[in-house]
Amino acid sequence: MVGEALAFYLLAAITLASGIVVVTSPNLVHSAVALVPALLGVTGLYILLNAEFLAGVQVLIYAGGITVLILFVIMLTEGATGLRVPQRNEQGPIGAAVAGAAAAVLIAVATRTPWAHGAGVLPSYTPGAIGESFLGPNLLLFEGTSVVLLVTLVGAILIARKED
Amino acid sequence: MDVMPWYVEVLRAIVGTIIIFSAVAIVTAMLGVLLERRISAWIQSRIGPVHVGPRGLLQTVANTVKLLQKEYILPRNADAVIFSSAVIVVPLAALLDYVVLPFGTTRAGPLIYRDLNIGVLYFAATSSLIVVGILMAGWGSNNKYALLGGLRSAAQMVSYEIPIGLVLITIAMLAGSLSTVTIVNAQTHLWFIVSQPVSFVIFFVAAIAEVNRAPFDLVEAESELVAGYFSEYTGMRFALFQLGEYGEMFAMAALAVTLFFGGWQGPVLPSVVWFLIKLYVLVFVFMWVRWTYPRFRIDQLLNFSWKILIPVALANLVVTAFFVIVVH
Amino acid sequence: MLLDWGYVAIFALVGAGMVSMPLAIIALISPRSSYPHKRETYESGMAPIGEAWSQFNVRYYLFSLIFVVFDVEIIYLYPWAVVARSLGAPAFYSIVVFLAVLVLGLAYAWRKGALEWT
Amino acid sequence: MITLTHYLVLSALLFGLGLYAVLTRRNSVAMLMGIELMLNAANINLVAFNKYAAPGAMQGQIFALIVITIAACEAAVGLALILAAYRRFETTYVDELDTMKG
Repeated sequence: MVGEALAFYLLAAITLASGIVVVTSPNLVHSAVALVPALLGVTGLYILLNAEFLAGVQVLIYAGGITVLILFVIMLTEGATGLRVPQRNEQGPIGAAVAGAAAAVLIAVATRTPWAHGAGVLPSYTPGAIGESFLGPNLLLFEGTSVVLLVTLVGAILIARKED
Repeated sequence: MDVMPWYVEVLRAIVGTIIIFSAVAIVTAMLGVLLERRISAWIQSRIGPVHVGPRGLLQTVANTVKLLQKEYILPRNADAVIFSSAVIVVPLAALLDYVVLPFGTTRAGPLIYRDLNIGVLYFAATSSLIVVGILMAGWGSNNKYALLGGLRSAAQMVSYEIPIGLVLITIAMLAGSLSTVTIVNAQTHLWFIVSQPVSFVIFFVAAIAEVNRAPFDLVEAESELVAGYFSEYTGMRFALFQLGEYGEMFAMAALAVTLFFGGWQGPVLPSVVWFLIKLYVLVFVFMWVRWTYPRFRIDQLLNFSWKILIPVALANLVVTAFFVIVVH
Repeated sequence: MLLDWGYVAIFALVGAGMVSMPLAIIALISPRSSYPHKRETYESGMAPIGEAWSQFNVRYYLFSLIFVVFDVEIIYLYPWAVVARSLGAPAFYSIVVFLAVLVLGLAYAWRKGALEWT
Repeated sequence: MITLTHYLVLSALLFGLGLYAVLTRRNSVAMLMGIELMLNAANINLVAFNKYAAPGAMQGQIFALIVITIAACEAAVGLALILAAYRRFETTYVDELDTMKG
C-alpha cells in the first residue's frame, strides 16, 4: 500500500508538472511535447485504478495519435513556432481566477461529500469485461461509435481538403 | 503465486531490465549491424568488414568505441531540450516492446520479462510512441532534411500501424487472448503461419514499413534526405538512434515469431535456441528484402497501405471471423 | 496485476537510465573544439537558407487524420477479439455491421481523393 | 492509503489547468490542448468512481473509453477547422479571427 501511495504521488506530480508546461509554455511545440508525459501520467493512474485496457487505449490514441495530429498542425501552421507573437491574451488574471475558482469548487465538493463505497469487485481482466459489455448490454453504443467515426471522417475530410 | 518481499521483486525487476537491455544492445544493434553489412556485401558481391577481430566480428564494437570518442554537436539553431530528449525517447520506446516478448520456456514457466494480460495492445501502444520521438528529433534539429524526414516518417509509420493493428486483432481472436504467452501456447498444434498466411504477409510488409527499411526507407533516403530525421545527430546520439531502429526491427521480427511461428516451440533443441533461430531467419529475410528491392515513392507508399493492405486486412479479419465463429 | 505494472515501471526507469548512460559518458570524455561554422545547420555544405521551421504540405494532416479515426476503430476491436469466440454468431454479425460502416468511410476518403498524394 | 478523494482532487487540479489554458491562450491549437487536459481530468474521475464507488460494473471505464473516442473525433474535426481557417485567414490566433464580428 505504501507502494501505491508512492506511485500515486509520483504520477500526480508528473501529470501536473507536465500539465503546467503545456499550459504556460510560450513555445507551442514544447506545449505539445509536454502533453505526452502528462498523458502518460494519466495512463499510470488508470493502471493504479485497475483499468489496464484503458491505459493501453490512452497511450495508443492520445500519445500516439492525437499528439501526432496536434504536432502536425502546429508544424503546418506555425512557421517559427509562434515564438514571435504573444501566446496569451489579456485575460490572464481573470482566467487564472476563474480556473482557480472552478478547481476550488471541485475540490471542495470532492473532499466534503461522503462518497458511497459500492459493493462488488472489479473484473480482473478488463478487455474481456469490456468486450462482453459491448456485445451485450452496450451493443448499441458499440455500433453507434462506428457511425460517429464515419461522420467524423467525412466531416473532417470535407473541412480539411483544399477546395479546388 | 508465492509472495516475495518487495525488495526481492524490485531487485528481480532491475536485474531483468539490465539483462534485457544488454542482450538487446548486443544481439540487435551490434550483431544486427554487422549482419546487415555482411549480408549487403554478400548480395552485392563485395567482401564487407573482415579486418577487425576474427572474420570482422568485432567491427561494430570498434565502431561503438569510435563513436564514444566523437564530439557531440548541438546545432546552433536547434531546440536544445527537444533535440536532446528525442535521443532518449526513440530507443526507450523501442526497447519497451521487449517487456511482452516471450523468448523461451523453462519448467517454471515461460521466459518473459512480464506476461501482461493486454500483451499485444501494450506492444502496439509502446511502438506508437516512437512516432512522437521521431517528430521531436526532426523538428528539434531545425534542419530541412531532418524535419522533412521526420514528417515523412511519421506519416508512413501511422499509415502502417493500422494494418499491423488489424493483424494483431485477427490473431488475438484466434487465440482468444491478448497475452503473448497464450498466443504462443495456442500454436502448439498448428502454427498460425499455416492457418493465417495472408495475415503474415500483411504483417511482414507493414513491419518493414513500420521500421522504415527499404523498400520503404524514403524516410532516410540517403540520396535526397541525408540520414532523415537524425541527420544532425553525431557520435553516441547517432548510435542511440541506430539502437532504436535495430531494436524495433528485431522486436517486430520477434513479434512475428511469436504470432506466426509458434514462438519458442520446437523439438529437441532448447526453447531459446529455437526462438533465436526463427528470429534470425526472419531478420535475414528483412535484410534480403532491403538489399534487393528499389525504393518506393511516398505517394506509392501511402497508397499501398491505405488502398491495398488495409482493405485486404479488413477482409481477412472478416473472413477469419466467419470461419472461426460461425462455422465452428 | 499491479505487480506486473510495477515491473514495467522499473523497466522504463532503469531503461531510461541505461539509455542515458552513454550520453553521460560522452559528456565526460568526448573532445571539444569550436570554430565559427561548426554549429551551423547541415545543408549539404551550403550555408543554410532560411529556417527549417517553415510550413509543410497539408497532405500530412489528411493522412494522420484518417489514421486517428481508424486507430480508434481498432481500439474497439481489441475487446471484441478476446470474447468473440466464446460469444458465437452474434459477435460475428455485430462486427460485420461495425466494419461495414467504417468501410463506407474508407470508400468515401478514397472517392474524395483524400488517399491521393498529389 | 489512497482514496477516491485523492483522485478527485488531482482531477480538479488538472481540470483547472485545462480551463486556464482555454481562457488565456490566444492560439487555437493551444486551447485545444487545454480541452484535452480537461477531458483527461473527467476521465480520471470516471475511472476512479468505477473502482471505488461501483466496482461491480464496468460503466465508468466504458464511459471513459467513449470520452477518449469523442476526444479523438473532436481533435480531428477541430484541427481540420483550424487548418481551414488558417488557409483562409492565415492565422490560428482566435482573437485575429474576427470576420464574424458585427
